[in-house]
Amino acid sequence: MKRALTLVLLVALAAVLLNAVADLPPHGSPDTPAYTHVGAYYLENGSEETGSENIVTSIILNYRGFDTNGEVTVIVTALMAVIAVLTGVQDTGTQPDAEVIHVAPSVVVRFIVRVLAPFILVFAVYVILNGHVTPGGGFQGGTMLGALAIALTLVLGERESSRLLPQRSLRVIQVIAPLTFVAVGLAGLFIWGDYLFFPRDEKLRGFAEAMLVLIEAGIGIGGAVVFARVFRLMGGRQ
Amino acid sequence: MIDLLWDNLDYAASMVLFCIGLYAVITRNNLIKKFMGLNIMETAIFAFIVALGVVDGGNAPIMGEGAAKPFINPLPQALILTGIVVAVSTTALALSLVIRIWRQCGTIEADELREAE
Amino acid sequence: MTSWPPLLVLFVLTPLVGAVLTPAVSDASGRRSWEWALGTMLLTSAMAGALIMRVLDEGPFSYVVGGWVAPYGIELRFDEFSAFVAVVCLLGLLAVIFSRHYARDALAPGRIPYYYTLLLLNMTGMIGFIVTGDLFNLYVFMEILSLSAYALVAISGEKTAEMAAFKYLVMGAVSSLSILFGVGLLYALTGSLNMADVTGRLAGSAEAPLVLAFAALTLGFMVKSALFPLHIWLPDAHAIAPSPVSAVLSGLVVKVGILGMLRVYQIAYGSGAIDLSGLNLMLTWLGAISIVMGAFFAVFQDDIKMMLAYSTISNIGYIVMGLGLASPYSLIGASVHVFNHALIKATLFLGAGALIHQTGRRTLTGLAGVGRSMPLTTAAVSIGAISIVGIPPTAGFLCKWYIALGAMQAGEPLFAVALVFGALLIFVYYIRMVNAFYFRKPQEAGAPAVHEAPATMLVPVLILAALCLVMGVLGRLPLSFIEPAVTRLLAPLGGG
Amino acid sequence: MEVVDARVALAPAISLLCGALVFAAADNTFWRRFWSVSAALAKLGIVMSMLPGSLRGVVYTFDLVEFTPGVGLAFRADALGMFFSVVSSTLWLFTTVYAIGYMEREPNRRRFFGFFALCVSTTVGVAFAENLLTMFLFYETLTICTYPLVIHDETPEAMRAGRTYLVYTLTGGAFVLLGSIWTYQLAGTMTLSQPGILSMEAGRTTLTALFVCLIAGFGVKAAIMPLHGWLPTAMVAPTPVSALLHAVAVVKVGAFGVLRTIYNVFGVELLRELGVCDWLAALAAVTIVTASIIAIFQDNFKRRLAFSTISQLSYIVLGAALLSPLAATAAIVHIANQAFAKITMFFVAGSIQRTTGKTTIHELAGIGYRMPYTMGAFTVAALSFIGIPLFAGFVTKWYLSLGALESDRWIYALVMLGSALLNAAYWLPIVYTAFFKAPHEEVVVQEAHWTMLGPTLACAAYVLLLGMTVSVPGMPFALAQAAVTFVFGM
Repeated sequence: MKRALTLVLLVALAAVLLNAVADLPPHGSPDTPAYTHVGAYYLENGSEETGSENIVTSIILNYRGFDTNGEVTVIVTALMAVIAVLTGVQDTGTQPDAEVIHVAPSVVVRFIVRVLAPFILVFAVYVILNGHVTPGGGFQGGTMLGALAIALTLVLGERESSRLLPQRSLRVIQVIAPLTFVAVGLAGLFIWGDYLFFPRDEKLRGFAEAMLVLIEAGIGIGGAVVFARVFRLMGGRQ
Repeated sequence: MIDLLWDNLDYAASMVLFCIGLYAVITRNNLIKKFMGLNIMETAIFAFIVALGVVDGGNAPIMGEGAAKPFINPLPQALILTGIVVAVSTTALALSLVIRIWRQCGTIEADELREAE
Repeated sequence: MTSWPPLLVLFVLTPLVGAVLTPAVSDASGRRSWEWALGTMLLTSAMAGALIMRVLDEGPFSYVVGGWVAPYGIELRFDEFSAFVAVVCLLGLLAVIFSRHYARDALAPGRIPYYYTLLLLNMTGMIGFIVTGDLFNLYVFMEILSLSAYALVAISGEKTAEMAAFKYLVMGAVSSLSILFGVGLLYALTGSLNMADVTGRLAGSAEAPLVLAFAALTLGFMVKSALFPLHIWLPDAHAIAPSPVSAVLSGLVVKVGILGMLRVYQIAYGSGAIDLSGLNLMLTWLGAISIVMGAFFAVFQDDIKMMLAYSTISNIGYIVMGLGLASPYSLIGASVHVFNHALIKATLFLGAGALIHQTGRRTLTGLAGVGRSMPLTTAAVSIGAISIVGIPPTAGFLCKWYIALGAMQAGEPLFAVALVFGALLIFVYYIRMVNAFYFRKPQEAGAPAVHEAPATMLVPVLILAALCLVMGVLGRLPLSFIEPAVTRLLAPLGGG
Repeated sequence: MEVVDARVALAPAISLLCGALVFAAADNTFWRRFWSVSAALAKLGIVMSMLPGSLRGVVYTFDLVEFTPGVGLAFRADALGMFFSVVSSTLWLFTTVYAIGYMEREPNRRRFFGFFALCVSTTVGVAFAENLLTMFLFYETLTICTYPLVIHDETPEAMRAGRTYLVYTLTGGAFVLLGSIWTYQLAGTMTLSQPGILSMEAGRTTLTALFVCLIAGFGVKAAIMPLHGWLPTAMVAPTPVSALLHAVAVVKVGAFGVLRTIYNVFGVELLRELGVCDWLAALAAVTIVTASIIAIFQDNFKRRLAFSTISQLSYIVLGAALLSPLAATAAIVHIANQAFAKITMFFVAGSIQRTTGKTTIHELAGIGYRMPYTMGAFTVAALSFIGIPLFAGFVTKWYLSLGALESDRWIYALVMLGSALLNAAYWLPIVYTAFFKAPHEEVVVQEAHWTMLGPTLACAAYVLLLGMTVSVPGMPFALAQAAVTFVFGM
């Protein structure tokens, strides 16, 4: 009954939605407002103004850098939330943690992960550092790093895998992404007078690139730590 | 109407996907499945926004040698990159809540949980 | 100093940095977290003060991040509605102060640093949401705000906390998506994300997508602000959360939806591209129903925090009704109530938190006679109760007056009747509370002696209660700077 | 002539201060009494110091705060407000002294005297309110402040009475608020300083609805039937509270509100045109007669007093509703006449209860021998209510009847006559029982403590004075006439 009712309602909703999107500016046309206004400006001037060949990156780090600043805060928020939810309390319920079954991964899996690990690492670093010329960037590379950490956690024993994350400085490393972002932004503020300002003239281009790389590295490492940490927390580890 | 819809097929598809996701959120009893429905909805919206940037015959917006116009609108892509991270973050939190609920109550079926309350 | 442009962005960053560093500066059991969070909030509040001084001096101002001019870069904008940050900072500060003893006793020790982190992140999200002038940036900060809010509900350790948080999360995520969808549609129609730019470019858009865009935005913000019938997540979440969090959630977080609505109105009225009278009519009705339903459900609650949670739904009803009536007076009333209700509800939730903390009971029956042992706290809560019912000369009266006047002005006297008599219904349950505090004998004779709450809890509650009175008497203060904003908002409609 | 003078605001403020000091004095009996009595004296002093000026026609005003232009807290002591405040501050002094004696051994005295002071503060606030908003503010605050007094005993019965009281009065308050907002919307102002601010432009239906709204709001406290339900139940409160509720504060505020509505919001001219006052007058007449008839059948002393109050209050409403200058004089003067006579009776009832523990009328046989002064005072009040010449009540009845004839409604003169007979029917038996029935036990003269007896006799004296001369010290008939001159534009 409930399902049928839901279905009817959703069909009605779908009709409304379809009716509305049908009237949108035509898909794929180069004359839509979406294409001709702000987007066109980026395509026109992005490469020149930001020194980045990848316009998506130039939007993420330059034009809309503040969004990305918020974005790294969102993942840190998620990490803090997961830590707050999953740690610090004794479970009173019916399902003891002991039921988590530890099955040793097969030899094949272990071998392949170990062999691939260095390659994944190198590729991830490449993706992070080359974000402004090729597709990629901090998030993409960070995800790879995080995936690597997760894979290693699965094949290594508890003791070994716990060394993947630096225990002593973890409380700083896990928030390194927003911290680098803010630090670089503030550098722009105090040197040139605007938050997240990157120098645009040719002489200082190298400096600007260094700042961008710093941010990318921060996002990459910070993202990877967050992914690894969330995974470990969900598995009942610290 | 149908012609217009056919032209905007990408948009239409994402709307349908959105409704499918919403259906799952409303009708599924299992909390994880409920949340998967939400993920479908997220994907639908992301697909919709990314589709806004598409230009017929467009190339990836990467300048440099050999790059040829027209380029695809880079802004929606940049936005959705952020959107995806937000979605991942929400999912992480939702899953950890589900884990806690499982440990506390021994079930993640919505109706059984309501009874337990 | 006050006109130094980048102060606006530092204002958003201060709580952010403070938040992410909280676990690093404190030890595992949360020592030093409180001091750190307090310092952060003090600094943030000082900045808020400076910014509000500036808006009073010069009117709205903006700052473009990274030197990229809008609409290509992200613009932060501070206008009269943004003055809500004053209340955000004040409540945040008081909630942090209140938490010193509360968190130590009510939360698991390992969670304490993260509790403060999340609280500060919540502030960050709220401040960012309020000062941004960019639609997508608004979405990003809204998500910081929402994620931290979900976690803060779950953190309390109550038995059903996770379930309440999950419910809140699903509703919240759907509403966020709805908002993102609306933003996407507006982008498709205008090619811009900057609010001012979007406003200027909306005219002449196709009607169906435009209506859908505003519908999606409104729907999303209405869920966030728990308007009936989209309120179902609120009572559990607000009642189960730790009391300082309840104060922040009920006082501030639901208001984010309202502020979002005000932004939507700014775009809609400013562009003149869409006729909102149908939407307004719906909001007026839903607001009226919210007032009555919220009050109705509250009457049957014995749990004091549950009661307060339902009363939030009623009060959101006031505000939404004021928005829907869309006459100058009603909009002034609604905007002012956004401020005043935050103060009032925080008084009530923090006061209730202090009572629960000291007595260990949270039902009205259990709290009988507590007025004798905790006279100051109960006095503060009573002032809050009188204020929320809208008895003059407290803060709550002003909004009731203006919204009812606005209803008359809009030629809808029946809504004024609904408002005034809805307030009576609300009184019924607050009088139960006051009766329980003062005029009923404690149930068990052998109950352990109860003492007045420690200073860190008492002082915030008393400050807030005093503000409830002061803001009633000095009602002119918020009115004087809301009025130009409302006038500007309605100016494109002509007349007003 | 209007003069800005802070004394207008000081008069309500001083009782507020007194309330705060009483709460601060905690359980120290001396300081509590000291603050209560000195505040009562100070307030009477302030009001009296304005009286000479007021009699010369000076109107004192003071704007406290302004929310927005035209909406704010403002005070204004015109003739009508002055008259009411003189009555209430005089009576407050008496009641305070009486309450100190009466409440001697009661629990929660701090709460009692604290809220007691606040009540009077709000009453004077209503009297001096310059606009409807200020008036509403004090009207509602009065409700809140009297609630703890009504449920003072904290018995289930008291709690129930308190609930009834709140339901009635808050609903009334809601109507007043609605009416105020509406008035503001229609007239663009809420001031009570003009003889009417509304005009016929608003339309007949709207004005009628607004009139009903405001009268229903104020009528709850003025206990016009059928809005009187709270009054008899609220009798469970301690006697000084009943006295305060019935004679000084609550009901008078309601009646005063009706007067303000008729004279200053609508204005006599407009109401004559509108014709709604005929209905109000009829309702008042019905209330006068019905309440009196019910009173005859009450055996509980305080309940009989309660129904008498309901009946007497409608004199004021009737006087106002007749829209003739003479009736208006009667209405205003009756504020004082009813107050003094009724408070005397309550003091008597309280004294008897405290001294002998008796609460019903049939127990009172021979009480006149035991408490001769007290019952003497009672007799004076009773004769006043019946309307015997030389007693205060006669003045009211005389002018009211004249007013009825002046406006060609002789039926109301008959109502006055009937009411006099009914009053005789329920007051004289008490006098008879007290003095002429043989006492059940041995008679020893045993009066109440002087703190209770003194105020009783003083009030009875006032009743006599008010009936015999128009120049009673501190109870100026001239003020009432000035008010009437102003509202009728004579």
